[in-house]
Amino acid sequence: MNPQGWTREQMAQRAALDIPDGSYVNLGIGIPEMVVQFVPEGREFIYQTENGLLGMGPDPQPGHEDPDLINAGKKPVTAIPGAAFFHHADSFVMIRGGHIDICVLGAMQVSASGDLANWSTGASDAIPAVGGAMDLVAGVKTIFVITQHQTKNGEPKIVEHCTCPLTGKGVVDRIFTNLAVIDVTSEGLAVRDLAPGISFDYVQERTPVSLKLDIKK
Amino acid sequence: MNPQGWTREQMAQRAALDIPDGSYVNLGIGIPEMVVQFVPEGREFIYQTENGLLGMGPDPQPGHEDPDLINAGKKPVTAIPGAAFFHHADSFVMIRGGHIDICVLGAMQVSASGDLANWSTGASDAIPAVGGAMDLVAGVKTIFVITQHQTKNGEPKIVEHCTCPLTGKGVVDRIFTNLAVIDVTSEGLAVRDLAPGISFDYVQERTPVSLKLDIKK
Amino acid sequence: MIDKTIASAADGVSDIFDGSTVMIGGFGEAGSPIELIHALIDHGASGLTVVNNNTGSGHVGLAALIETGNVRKMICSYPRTANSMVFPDLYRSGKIELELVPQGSLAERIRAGGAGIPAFYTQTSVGTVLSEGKEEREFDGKTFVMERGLKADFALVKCRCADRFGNLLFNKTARNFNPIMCTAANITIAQTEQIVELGGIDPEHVVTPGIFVDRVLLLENPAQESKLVAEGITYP
Amino acid sequence: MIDKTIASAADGVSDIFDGSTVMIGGFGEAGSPIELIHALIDHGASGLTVVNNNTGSGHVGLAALIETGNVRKMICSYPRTANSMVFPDLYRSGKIELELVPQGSLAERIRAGGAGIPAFYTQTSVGTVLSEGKEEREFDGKTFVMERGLKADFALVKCRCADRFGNLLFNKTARNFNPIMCTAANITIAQTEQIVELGGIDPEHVVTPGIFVDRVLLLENPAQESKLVAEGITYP
Repeated sequence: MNPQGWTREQMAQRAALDIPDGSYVNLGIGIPEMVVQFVPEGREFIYQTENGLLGMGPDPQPGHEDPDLINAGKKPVTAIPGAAFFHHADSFVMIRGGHIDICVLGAMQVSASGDLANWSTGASDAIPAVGGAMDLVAGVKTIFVITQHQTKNGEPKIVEHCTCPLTGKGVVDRIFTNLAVIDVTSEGLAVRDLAPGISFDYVQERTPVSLKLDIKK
Repeated sequence: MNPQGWTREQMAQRAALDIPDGSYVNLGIGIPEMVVQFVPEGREFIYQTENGLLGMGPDPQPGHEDPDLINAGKKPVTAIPGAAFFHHADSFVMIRGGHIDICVLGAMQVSASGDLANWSTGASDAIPAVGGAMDLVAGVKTIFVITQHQTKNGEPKIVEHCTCPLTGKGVVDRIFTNLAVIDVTSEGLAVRDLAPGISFDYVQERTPVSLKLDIKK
Repeated sequence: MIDKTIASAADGVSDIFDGSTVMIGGFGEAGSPIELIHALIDHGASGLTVVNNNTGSGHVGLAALIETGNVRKMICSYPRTANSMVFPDLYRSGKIELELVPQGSLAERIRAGGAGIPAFYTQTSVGTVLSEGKEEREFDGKTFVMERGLKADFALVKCRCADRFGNLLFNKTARNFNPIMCTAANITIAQTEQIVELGGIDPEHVVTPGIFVDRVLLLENPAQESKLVAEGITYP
Repeated sequence: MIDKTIASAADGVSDIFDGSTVMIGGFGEAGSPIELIHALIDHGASGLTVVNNNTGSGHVGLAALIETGNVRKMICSYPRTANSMVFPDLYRSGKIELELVPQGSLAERIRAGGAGIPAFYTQTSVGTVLSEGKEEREFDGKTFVMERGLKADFALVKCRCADRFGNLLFNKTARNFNPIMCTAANITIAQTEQIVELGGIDPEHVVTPGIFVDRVLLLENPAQESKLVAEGITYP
């Protein structure tokens, strides 16, 4: 048994498996950015980046980076055939108007009721910076979160109530951790999948919120 | 003395004289449409039509009409070099955001305080139709009105208070009639110009609001 | 694979249900998706609320749709034009409802609907009968009226060029309400004079990104409303 | 004749006054009008309120402007990035004010400012600390927060191509905030890599119509912020 469960890449790949063919997808910074590498065979996703591109493609070849063609994390990207450029207000029409199907975000904390905290530790000396996170959770139909199950110090990231400042209340639909895939449902958190060799009890021991095992195969 | 004063064409030409070089101008339906023919020597105006064109040009040559290139009155027009097409929301950003310098409109009635009525007689069997008139008077910096001084039945069109439903309150800046050019000022209506052979008294007799003669030459 | 092209106008409108709100692009005949409207007439949903700047002309296109009696309510800014008889007659006889909205407020309400904005404030119509019953509010010493965002179940639009992702280009002033209606409808059906390969539309030139479009119908030689009217044609 | 071209960056910014609100285009370095910002540093207006998504990087461009101490307040969504030290230091020492706005609300507030909309409602930030002190209101059973339109005295933007009417084209994701800032400022100054004759820009492709632009400066080879930062360059 590997007590670490899925790697970062495997978490991204597992999340990609749950994205339906033809989805319009926005990817947050960090592990979510890796999702772009794992489009399942036979599916086509269209990636939106909120700084003004629909149809974001894979990373550019080294030496072909264009400083005017970047993603929301300000990293160089490419544009696929059939892409479109637009300004920021039009970009957030897509996001805030409910046109993006799925957004995959990182998290500091997710609560049992789907509250998300991912923009600020709330520390007094921190420089607050929110970017598009609050717009995405408010506007996108389905919110996926990819996160380590615990912090490096072994603190839980799935909690009864978030202690960090919220990004949005009751916004998260599904959580992909290194240990499990967990849905936020009206009856509480439901484990839908477990990493190879990880037991439900192992996950529950590391989660201070009651989980329900409900794997639909 | 010609008791009719200026012709329709002369009214349009007189209004064009008061449009500064470089102005962005929207023209209403009717006599205002004629203004486009009378750009004074040495000036350049850019005409906006609210159905999505900045840089409206002269009428097309017969046989060159394009049903997809029309003005707000749904008449065929042309586009000048340097024109731009855009959708209706962007078009009304120009109008409602205060970016158009001058709008020239027709009128049923104008009041002493610059109220304009030009969209509905208020008759019970009329089909109400407003188009962009209320947006234009609310958003454009300067509103010119071109109108006959009186109705065909000799009723005044410049009145103390409008009896027709308003398009906007206190919106008109300058009125070009067949008899005179009249400014709406905080001290009342001021005659700035008279048609050739028309006396101030002749205008005052046909206007049920006290006028002030204040021609600045 | 994403391929939004459909085979027929009938396929495009087949799920438009009784009581739907349908936005129909165009300003007069420019940009009016006349073939999709005719397919909707054939399909025959009743109790529709239709959003368009006008009410059509003659007895084809939007005017013909209204003439079927299946339009319960029109939301528009200018319901009469030279050749519009259908709407005025129904309106005078009390058989159709009218919500009259200033043209710019109509456009902004549609954009707001597409942008997730339930309400906004504007100076347009303040002090007129068209602001009656609407909330007024002061900002920075000026009076504004609150207008609500407008959404639709379906939008029918006409464009010049499209690809299988649903990216759209329009033709001159036939652009008008079409792009914003694409954003405000749950399902958008576009008829296009041309379909190109992916990449055939420069990403810098895309007017409506495909995310706002659900179905694309190739209609290479669409009818011109004013010609049909001049020929005295009626639909169906 | 309408000719909005100007001879120098100094001419472009010469009337920016103390206490102005200045919108500066760009998302990170993409679309950042670095030469116009440097001209503003040379010009030296104080007490500025600056609107930008970020706060610049290194000691050039926006970061350099902030470093002069002439920026009283930043309105932005993401004031820290990999190479931004200037703003964080000033902020921690209480020498600069920050109004933090979600990126989409910032974009929509700027568009509203340009569109004559003093306020609108959005779901973004409801239930978070960023909605504190803002009016909340229910529409159709959901809670929204009221955001105000945002205007500026000046906008500094960067584009790829322009003509003498001020029509603008941008480059890829360097478009970002630039077009909406053009609409929201009293005076917009655009630096462009190319100026073409009237008609050289297809009217179907215009991104920013000239009505929103007051001054156009040709700057064929603009500096790239990240290169200046990598070279350790500081301005002035």
